[in-house]
Amino acid sequence: MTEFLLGAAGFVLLTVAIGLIRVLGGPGNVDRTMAVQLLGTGGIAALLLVAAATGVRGAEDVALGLALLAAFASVAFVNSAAPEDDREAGRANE
Amino acid sequence: MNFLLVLSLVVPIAGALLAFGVGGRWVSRIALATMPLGLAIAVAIAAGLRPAGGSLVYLLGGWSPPLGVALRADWLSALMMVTTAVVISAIGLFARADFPAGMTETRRSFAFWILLLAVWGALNTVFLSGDLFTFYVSLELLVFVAVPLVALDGRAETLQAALRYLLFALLGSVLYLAGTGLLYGAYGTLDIGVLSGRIRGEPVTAVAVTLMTVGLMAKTALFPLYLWLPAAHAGAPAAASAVLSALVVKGSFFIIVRLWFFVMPGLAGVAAPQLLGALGAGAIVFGSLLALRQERLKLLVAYSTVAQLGYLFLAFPLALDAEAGRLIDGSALIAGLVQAASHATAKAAMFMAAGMIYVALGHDRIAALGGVVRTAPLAALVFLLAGVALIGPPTSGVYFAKTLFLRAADSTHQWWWSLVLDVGGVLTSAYLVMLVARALAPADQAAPSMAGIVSGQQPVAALALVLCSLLLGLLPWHAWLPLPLAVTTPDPLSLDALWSLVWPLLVGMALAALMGRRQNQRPLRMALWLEQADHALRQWPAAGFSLLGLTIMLGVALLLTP
Amino acid sequence: MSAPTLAGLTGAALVGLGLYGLLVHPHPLRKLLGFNLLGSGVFLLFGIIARKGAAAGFAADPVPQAMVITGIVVAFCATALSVALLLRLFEAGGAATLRPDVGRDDSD
Amino acid sequence: MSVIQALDISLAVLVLAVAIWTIVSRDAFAAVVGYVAYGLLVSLVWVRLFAVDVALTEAAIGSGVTGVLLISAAVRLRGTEAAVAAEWPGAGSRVLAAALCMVVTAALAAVVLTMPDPGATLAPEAARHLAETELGNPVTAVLMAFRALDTLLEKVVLFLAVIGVWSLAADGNWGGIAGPRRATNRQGALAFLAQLLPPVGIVVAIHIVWIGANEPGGAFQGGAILAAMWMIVIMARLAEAPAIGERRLRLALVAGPAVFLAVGLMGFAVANAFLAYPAGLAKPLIVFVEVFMTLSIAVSLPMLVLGPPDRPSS
Amino acid sequence: MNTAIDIFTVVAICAGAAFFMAGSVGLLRFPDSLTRLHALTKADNLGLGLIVLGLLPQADSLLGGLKLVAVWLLVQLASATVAQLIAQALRHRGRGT
Repeated sequence: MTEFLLGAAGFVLLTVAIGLIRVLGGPGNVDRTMAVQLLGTGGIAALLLVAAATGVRGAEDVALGLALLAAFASVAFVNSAAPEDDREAGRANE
Repeated sequence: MNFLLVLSLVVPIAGALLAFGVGGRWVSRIALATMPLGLAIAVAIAAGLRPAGGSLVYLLGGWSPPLGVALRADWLSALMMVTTAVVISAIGLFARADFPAGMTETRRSFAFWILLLAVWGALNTVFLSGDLFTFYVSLELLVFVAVPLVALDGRAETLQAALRYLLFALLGSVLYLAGTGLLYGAYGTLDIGVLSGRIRGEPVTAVAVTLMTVGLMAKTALFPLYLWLPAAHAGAPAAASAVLSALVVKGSFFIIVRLWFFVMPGLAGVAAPQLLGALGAGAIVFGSLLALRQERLKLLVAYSTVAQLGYLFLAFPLALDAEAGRLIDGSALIAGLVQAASHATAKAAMFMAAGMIYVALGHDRIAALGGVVRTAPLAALVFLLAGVALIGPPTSGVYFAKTLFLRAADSTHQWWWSLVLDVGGVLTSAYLVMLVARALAPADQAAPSMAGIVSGQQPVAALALVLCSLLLGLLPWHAWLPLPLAVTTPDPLSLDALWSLVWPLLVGMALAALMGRRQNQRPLRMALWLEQADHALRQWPAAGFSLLGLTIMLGVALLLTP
Repeated sequence: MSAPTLAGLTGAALVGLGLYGLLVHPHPLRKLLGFNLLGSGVFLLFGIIARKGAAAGFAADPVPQAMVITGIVVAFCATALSVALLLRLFEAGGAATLRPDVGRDDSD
Repeated sequence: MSVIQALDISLAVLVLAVAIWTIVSRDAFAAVVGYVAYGLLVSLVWVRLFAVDVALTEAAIGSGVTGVLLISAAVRLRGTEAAVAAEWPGAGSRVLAAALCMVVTAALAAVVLTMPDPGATLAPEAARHLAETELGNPVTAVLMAFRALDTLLEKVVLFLAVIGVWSLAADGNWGGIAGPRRATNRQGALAFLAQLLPPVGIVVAIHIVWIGANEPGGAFQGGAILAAMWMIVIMARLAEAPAIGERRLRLALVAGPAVFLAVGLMGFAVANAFLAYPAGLAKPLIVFVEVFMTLSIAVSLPMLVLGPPDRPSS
Repeated sequence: MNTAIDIFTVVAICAGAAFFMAGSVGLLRFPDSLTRLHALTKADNLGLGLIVLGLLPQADSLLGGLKLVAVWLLVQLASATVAQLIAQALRHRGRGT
C-alpha cells in the first residue's frame, strides 16, 4: 500500500509539473497563473499521499495551510494586473 | 553583576519598543533617556571585568551550551561596548537638532531615534554573544537598522544606495549562515567555547570558515568588496552616516575576530591571515588614494572609511605566532580593536563635522570649501582634529595601535606590514593636507546662498568625540588589557614624536599635489586608472567576481593548511 | 541515495544557482529571487543536517529546524524590505537599476 | 531503486528545474511565478525531511505573503526588464561566473557527501530537557526556551523591517494608509472568498498555534496564516489597512516582542535567569507569549507586504 | 475487509490521478485560455476529490478525516474563485482589444 501511495504521489506531481514547465514559458501571464494553480492542487494531493504513506505527523496541517492559501498567488495577480479597478474603486469611495 | 550583560542588550531594545509604542514627541526623549543608562551599564561591565577574572558569562534561561545560548563579556566586548555607548550618546546629542521632537510625529525623527536604539542593542548582542547563530540574527538586526538609515533622505540616489547595500549585505548574511550550518553539522554545537574545543582542520571546517569570512567581509566592505559603502555612507544624513561608518561596519569585523581568534585560532595557517592582511593593505592604499580623488566631502570621508577598515585586518597576519601556528589574542589583536575604537570616535566626529559644514555652506563640494574656516570655524576645527586623530599623534589611540602593530611586525619579522602602516599614515595625511589647503583658500564667490545655522550642541558633541580619539592612547591600557608590555607614550613635544607626525605630512603634501583634483589640469594617468578601477569595483559583476574569487582563494588557503 | 543526501545536494546546487542569479542578473527583482533561492538552498543544507541528526526518538534534530524557521522569517523580512525599496526607487527615479552614477547629478 | 527513491529524485529534479527556470527566464513575471511554484515544491521536500514545522512555515510564507509580495511587485515593475538589459555582463563573464558558482556548489556537495550519518546532533540533549519546558514539540522548545534569545531578536528584526518599510514613505504620508482603498459596493468572486475564507483561516490558525506546543505548529505559522486572511480581506477591498499612526496598530506590532521581553525579565525574579520559566508555569507562559507573538506577526506581515503608506489618513 | 477498503483506496486514487493527467493534458492541448481554464479546474478538483475520498478510509482519526475533507473544500473554494477571477480578467482583456 505504501508503495502504491508513493507512486501515485509521484505520478500526480510529475503530471502537474510537466504541465507547469510547459506553460511557464508562455504564451501569457494568465496561463502561467493557471499552471501554478494546477501545481498547487497537485502538490496538495501529492502531499496528502506522501503523508499517508510515510505517516509524518502534522502533514495534514501543512496541506490545510496550503489549501487555505491556494488562491493567493492568482488573486494577487488578478488584483494587481487590473489597476483600472483600483481607480474605479477609488472613485466609488468618494 | 552578570545580569548587566542581559541589560546591556535589553535596555536599548526595550527603549526602541517603548518609543515605538508611545510614539509622537516621546520618541526622542525615550531614546535620550536610555543613553546615560546604557553608557553606565557598559562602563560597569568594563569595570567589573578585571575583578571577575577577565570574563563574565551569563547563561540565558539557565540553559547551558551547547543546547542553550550564553552571553560572554571579555576585554574585546567591553572595549567595543564602551566605545559604542560613547559614540551613540554623542550621536544622540548631535542628532537632537537634526531630528527634533516636534509636536507632531515626523517620519525622519521617528525612524531615526528608534533605529539608533536598535543599532545599539544589535551591536551589544554582537559584542556579547557567544553563539554563532545569535551572531547571525544580530547581523540581520544590523542590516535592518542600517538600510533604513541609508534611505532616510528618500532621494532616488540614496534609495539606490540602500538597495545595493541591502542586497549585498543579505548575500553576506546568507554565506555566513551557510558556514554556521556546516559547522553545526560537523561538530554539533554553535557555542564558541564548546566549538573551539571540538573543531578540527577538516575540509568541512575550511569550507564553512571560508563562506562565513567572505560573507562577513562583504558586510564589512573590506576591499575589494566595498561596492555599497561610499554611496550608502555619503548619502545618509550626517548623524546616520556617523552610526554607519563608526559602528555598523565594526559589528561584522568583530565577528570575524571572534571566528578566527576564538573558534579556530590554531587552524588559521599562514596563508589565510596573510591574505586578510593583504586585503587590508589594499584597502588602505586604494581607499586613501580614492579619497584624494573625490569631489565631495562626504564621499571623501566615506572612502577614508574604506581605507581605515583596512587597518583592522592587519591584526590577522600580525597576531600569527608562526612557530605555534596559532593566532594569538595578544597585542596585535589589541592594536586592531583599539584602532577600531579610535576610528569609531574619530570617524563619527568627522561625519558630524562634514554634516555641519554642509549645513553652513549649503554644499559639500571640496573645490568650493574656501572660506569655511570663517563660516563654520568649529566644524572645520573638528574636521581637522578628526583627521589628525586618524593620522595618529602620540597621545591618540591610533598612535597606540600603530605602536603595537609595529612592535608585532618587528617581533614576527614581517617588515612589509610596517611599510603598509607608514604608507597608510602618508596617504591619510595627503587627503587631510589637501582639504586644509582647500579650506584655507579664500572664498571664491559671494556669501553662499542657502547656508543654514549649526546648532550649538552639535560642535560640542563632535568635539567630545574627537578628544576621545585623540586622548585614547593615554588610558592605562596595560592595567586593563592582557598586554605583555606597557606601551609608553613618548613626550608629545619630543623631537622624535614631532618628526613621526611631520614626515608623513610632508610626504602627504607632495602626494596631494600629485594626485589631488585640480582645476584646469589634466590628472595623472594613474589617478584616472584608479578612478576606472573604482568605478568597475562598484558595479555588480566586478564585485561578484571579486567575491567569488576571494571565496576560492581563501578556501584554497584554508584547505591547504595542514 | 537517501532522501537527506539528495536534499543536501539539491541545496548545494541551489546555492550555486542563487549565487549566480544574485551576482549576475542585472534586474534587482531577479537578484532578489536569486537571494531567495540561495537562502532556500542554505536552509536545505540545514535540513539534511537536521535529518542526519535524528536521535532520541526525534525524526530530525530540532535545533537546525528552529534555526531554519528563524531564517525563513528573516529572509521574508529582507524580501519585503527590498521590494519596498525597489518600488520606491522605481517611483522616485523612474528606473529599477542598481547601476551607480545613473541619474546622479553632478552639479559642477 | 525503490518507489520512494524515485519520488525523492523526481522531487529534487523538479525543484531544480523550477529553480533554474526562475533564474534563466527572460520575463520577470514568469520567473516570479516559477518561484511561487518552487516554494510549494520545497515544502514537500521539508515534509520528506520530516521537518514538518519548517514545511508549515514554508507553506504559510511561501505560498501566502511572499507570493502576493513578489507577484504584485513583478506586475508593477513590468517593462523595467528591458531597461537594464544593457547591464548584462558579456557572455564570457557569465560563463566565468557560472563556473565559479559551480565551484562553490561542488565544495558544498563534497561536504554533503562526506557528512557522517548519523551526524552530530543536539537531539538527545533537547530530549533530556524537553520535560523541563513542559512542551511536547522539541522545535517549539528550542525556539521558545533553549534558544529563546534568537527568537526574541528575530521578532525585533520583524519589527525593524516594518519600521524600515514605513520609513520609505513620503513625508506627507507619514501616519497614513498603505494598500488598496476600500470599495463600498464590491461584489463578485473575490469578495465572496474574502468573506468565506477568514473564519476558516482563523480557526486553522488558532489550531496551529495551540497544537504548536506539542505537535508541529507554532506562533509564526499561525500568525502567517492570520496575516494571509487579513491580506485577502484587504485585497478584496472589503476593508482598508489601518493608518500607520493608529495607536492600536502600533501596540499590536510591538506586543509580541514586548511581552516576550517582559516575561523574560520576569524570569530574573521568579526563575533565576533571564528568559527562564518557573517550573510548573513554563507551558502556560510560553503559550501566553506565543499568543502575543501571533498577534504581532499577523499584523506585521501585511504591513510589510502593503509597503509604505501612500496616502494620508482622512 | 481490509483488502476491500484497500481496493477502494487504490481505485479512487487511480481515478484521481487520471483526472490530474487529464487536467495537465488539457493545459497543454486546448487552444485558448478560457477552455484551458475550464478543463483545468474541473479536472484538478475531481482529481483531488477522488484522492481525498480514497485516503479517507486510511485516516487514523476522525479529526484527520475531517481535515482531509476540509482541504478538499478549501481547494474547491479557491479554484472556483480563481476560475471566476481569471475568466473575468480574460473577458476584460478581450473587450479591451
